[in-house]
Amino acid sequence: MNPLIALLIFPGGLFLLLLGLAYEWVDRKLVARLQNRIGPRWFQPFADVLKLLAKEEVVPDGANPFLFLGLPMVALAGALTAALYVPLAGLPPSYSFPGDLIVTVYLLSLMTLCIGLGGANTIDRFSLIGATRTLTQLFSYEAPFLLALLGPAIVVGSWQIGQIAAYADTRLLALTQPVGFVVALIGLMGKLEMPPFDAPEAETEIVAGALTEYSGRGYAMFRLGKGVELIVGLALVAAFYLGGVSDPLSFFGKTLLLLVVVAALQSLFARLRIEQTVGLWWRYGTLLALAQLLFTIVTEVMV
Amino acid sequence: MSTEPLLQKPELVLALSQLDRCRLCMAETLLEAAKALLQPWAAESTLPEPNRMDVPIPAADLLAAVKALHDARWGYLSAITGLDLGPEAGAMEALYHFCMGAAVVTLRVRLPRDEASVPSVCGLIPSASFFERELSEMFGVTVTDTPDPSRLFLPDDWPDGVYPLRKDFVMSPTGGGNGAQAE
Amino acid sequence: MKFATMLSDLWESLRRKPITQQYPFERTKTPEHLRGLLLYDPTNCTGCGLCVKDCPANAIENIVLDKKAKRFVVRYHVDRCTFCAQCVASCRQECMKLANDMWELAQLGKDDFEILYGAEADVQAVMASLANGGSNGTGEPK
Amino acid sequence: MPTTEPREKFIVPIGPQHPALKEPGHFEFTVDGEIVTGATARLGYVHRGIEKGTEDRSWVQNLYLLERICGICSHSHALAYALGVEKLAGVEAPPRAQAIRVLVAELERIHSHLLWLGVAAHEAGFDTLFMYSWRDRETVMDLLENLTGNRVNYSANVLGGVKFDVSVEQADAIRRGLDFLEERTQHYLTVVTTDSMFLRRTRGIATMSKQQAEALGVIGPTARASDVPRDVRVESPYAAYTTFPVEAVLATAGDLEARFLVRVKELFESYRVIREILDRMPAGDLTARMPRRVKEGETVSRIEAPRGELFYFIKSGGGDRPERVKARTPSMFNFASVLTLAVGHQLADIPMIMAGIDPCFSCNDRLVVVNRIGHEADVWTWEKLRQYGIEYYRR
Repeated sequence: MNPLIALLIFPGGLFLLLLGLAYEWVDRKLVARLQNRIGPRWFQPFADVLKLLAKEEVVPDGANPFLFLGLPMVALAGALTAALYVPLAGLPPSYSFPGDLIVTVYLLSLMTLCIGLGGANTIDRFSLIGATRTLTQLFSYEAPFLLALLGPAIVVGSWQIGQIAAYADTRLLALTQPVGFVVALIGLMGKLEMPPFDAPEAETEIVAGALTEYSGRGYAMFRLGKGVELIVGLALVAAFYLGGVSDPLSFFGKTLLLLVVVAALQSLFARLRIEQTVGLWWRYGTLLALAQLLFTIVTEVMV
Repeated sequence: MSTEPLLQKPELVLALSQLDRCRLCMAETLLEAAKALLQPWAAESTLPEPNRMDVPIPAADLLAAVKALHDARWGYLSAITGLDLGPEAGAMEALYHFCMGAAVVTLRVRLPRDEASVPSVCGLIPSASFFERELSEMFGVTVTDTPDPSRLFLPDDWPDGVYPLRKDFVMSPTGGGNGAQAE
Repeated sequence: MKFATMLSDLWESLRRKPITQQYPFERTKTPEHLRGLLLYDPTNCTGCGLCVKDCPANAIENIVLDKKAKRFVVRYHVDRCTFCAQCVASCRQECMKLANDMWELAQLGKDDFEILYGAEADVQAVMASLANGGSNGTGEPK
Repeated sequence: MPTTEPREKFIVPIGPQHPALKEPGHFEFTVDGEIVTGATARLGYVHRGIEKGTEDRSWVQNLYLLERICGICSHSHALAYALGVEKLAGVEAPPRAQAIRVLVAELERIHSHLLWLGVAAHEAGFDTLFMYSWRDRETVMDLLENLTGNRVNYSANVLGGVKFDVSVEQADAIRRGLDFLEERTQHYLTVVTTDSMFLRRTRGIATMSKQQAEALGVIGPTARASDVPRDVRVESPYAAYTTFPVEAVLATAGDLEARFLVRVKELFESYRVIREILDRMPAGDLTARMPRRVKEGETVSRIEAPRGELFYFIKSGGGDRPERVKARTPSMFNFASVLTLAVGHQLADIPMIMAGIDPCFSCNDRLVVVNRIGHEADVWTWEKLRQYGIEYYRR
């Protein structure tokens, strides 16, 4: 497969964007069905993005236009490059080098950073508040999420996603490191700002949070970026903890299973205020992740 | 029913504790209590309905009357109603309704139509400021030293001096006042 | 301090069909007391005009062609009517009734909202006079 | 602030347009240093001049004008007005009509409380509870449509009685609907009182002590949540509440959770009363003769709307049009008194008080422009105000 096609069509750009939207639809449909509603039609996310692309992009005054237009592109680019290092659709990662786990997690949080900066760039009160919340939440879930992903890395003894995924292919690490699995899953929900951690975009309090001022192409790119982030996050957690994603069937099966769990968790809880989320993460999230790491290191050293 | 002793005067300690089922005589006892409280002005109080008592009060004594009811914790100020008796009568009324249980005591303050003014009761009952603002913007009654004299309901560009709830306010056919206050 | 109290709901709604009713395709039987379009039959109407006076929205006009011969035509403005059924309560001869099956009353043009009730001949007469005379929309019977 | 020169007052504006605000209102807190010295609001964005409108409509037409003051307590307004006019005209509606009026009033209370439960849950971000409570609210709206003919503006009243009768099948339909609702309300009661995530958002927030509630004259469920037994159905029963008595539901904590508790428990009270009415529905006709001109006189009519005491003052000059109809709605009263609760509090407490008043006014995430002496006007985000409040207390 020549790299251009790999990059643009199959496991790379177009396929990923469409898969991201499809997963977003599955998520919205599941949450709706859990709330006894019907939920959106199958092509609703695609229709949303098409509509947004057709709409005019308004740059509000008081915002630096270069930054305002550039941030969505950087965000989408960050999410897409993060997808390069992750095993997608049953294929091994298209590119991997030692230490790419840290790079992937950083690229994903680059996207949240862009959303925060996008919000802070304007003078609209709602997006200012949304931006501060997005950034506070970013610093709160980043540490536990990364620690939870380090668990399997230590067991495998390498920081390369490809190798970890290959090692974890046959072993169900979720059984050996259950706490790490739970923290990683909850961390993923924090990263994707799903309820109960959706304070940054609490529609009853601050309209759409940091993205209030965005419209048209910019908003569409952020939505696509979120879809890709959902895929990458699910693929990472599935590859590490649910026994690898070496063939397409197990990739789609496991990620959809995780999506069902996440959707159920989403519709179960009320939204936490921002200082409660931060408190929850630093008290329980980090401690649990550290305990799990300690436990793994101790067993690693002994065995 | 807050049953701590309503009044300090011994002869008026009402046996509120044994709450009998007949509401009407309950209301009467409450009205008696209120009448005792408003002694100096209650001389010409009337009972339009079994559970209602109207007490005409001159504007100057309004604060004293409200203070009497408030200190004895007789019920709460439920509403202030503005009443325009019409340009011919040349008078307006501000009704202060106090409610406790089934009894309603209305303090009626008669005001001349042109420069009607009434003291503010917000000192005693802070939450009355909404009612006073409505009274002043709808009837043109100036409420002296009310904490917030600004408008409550009417839009900012509503012409001054036009009071919609007065009888001689001309409603323009398209709805909304055309500002013609046929004085 | 229980944790996921709504879990039973989620589990139960997974097994049940969503509650949303797809309106144009699924229709439920309208309740018996539903207040829909006004129906008027002039047989025992005396032309007293109580319905016109009591209607809060001035939606009824009772055009009296001939009081003795009891020839009346009611001009009913569907767009003004609020379906409160006060006319049904005010009319002592029970000529007014609100249908409980006619409630999809959207129209394309504004003039479709005007309905003339009455004997066939009277309606034609009023239509003719309306066409050229074009009486104003006020409620008092002519 | 050790500065000595006179402190001018600063206005802290909280704007009218806000996504969470169902009814647009604008709030301004005048702040002297740290202490809130004045709090006021600017309503009127949906003012339609209804009281002036009543003066040039006949007694019968006013019934339908006043019914449209508020969507979810339309029957309360019509009932208060009808009872007042009947008192003026010296007409007594027959017992069966009174019982049906109370039946529709209680059904409307269920409708309004379930709606508030959903909106409050939505405010706290608990969308699943919002979806489920509004799904169950459909049951009571179907019952109302089946009984009265309309889902919202029921127009059940006519001066002197009611328009329709309750047939046996309708009574059974109501009983079945209530059984389903009672089981669901039991479930919501457990959710509201035990769900840990939800309690983090409601327990201990905007607490109002009994003395504060009495001093401020708060009414309705908000007062009953602070153990102030104010319920017009109990104090001065009207219509059929004498034959079907109601007990006031009280809670003591006085915080947001207590307000949830009171409203959900009141649902059980409503179910009980409705079942009682259906079992012992008095016989008799539905309306009494009502003159078209009402004798001269004034009257006060008070009833218990879902949000508190609704106060009507009606004056008739003997003609077929009222001279003056004054309707004082419960929310205006509740809101005015809780705003005065804010005065004297720390600026730092404002988010909690505003969040607790009534979810549809909870604007706890607004930008606050605070300029204090010595600092130039700096733009505080609400979060900064909240953090400032937290540190302020830690010092």
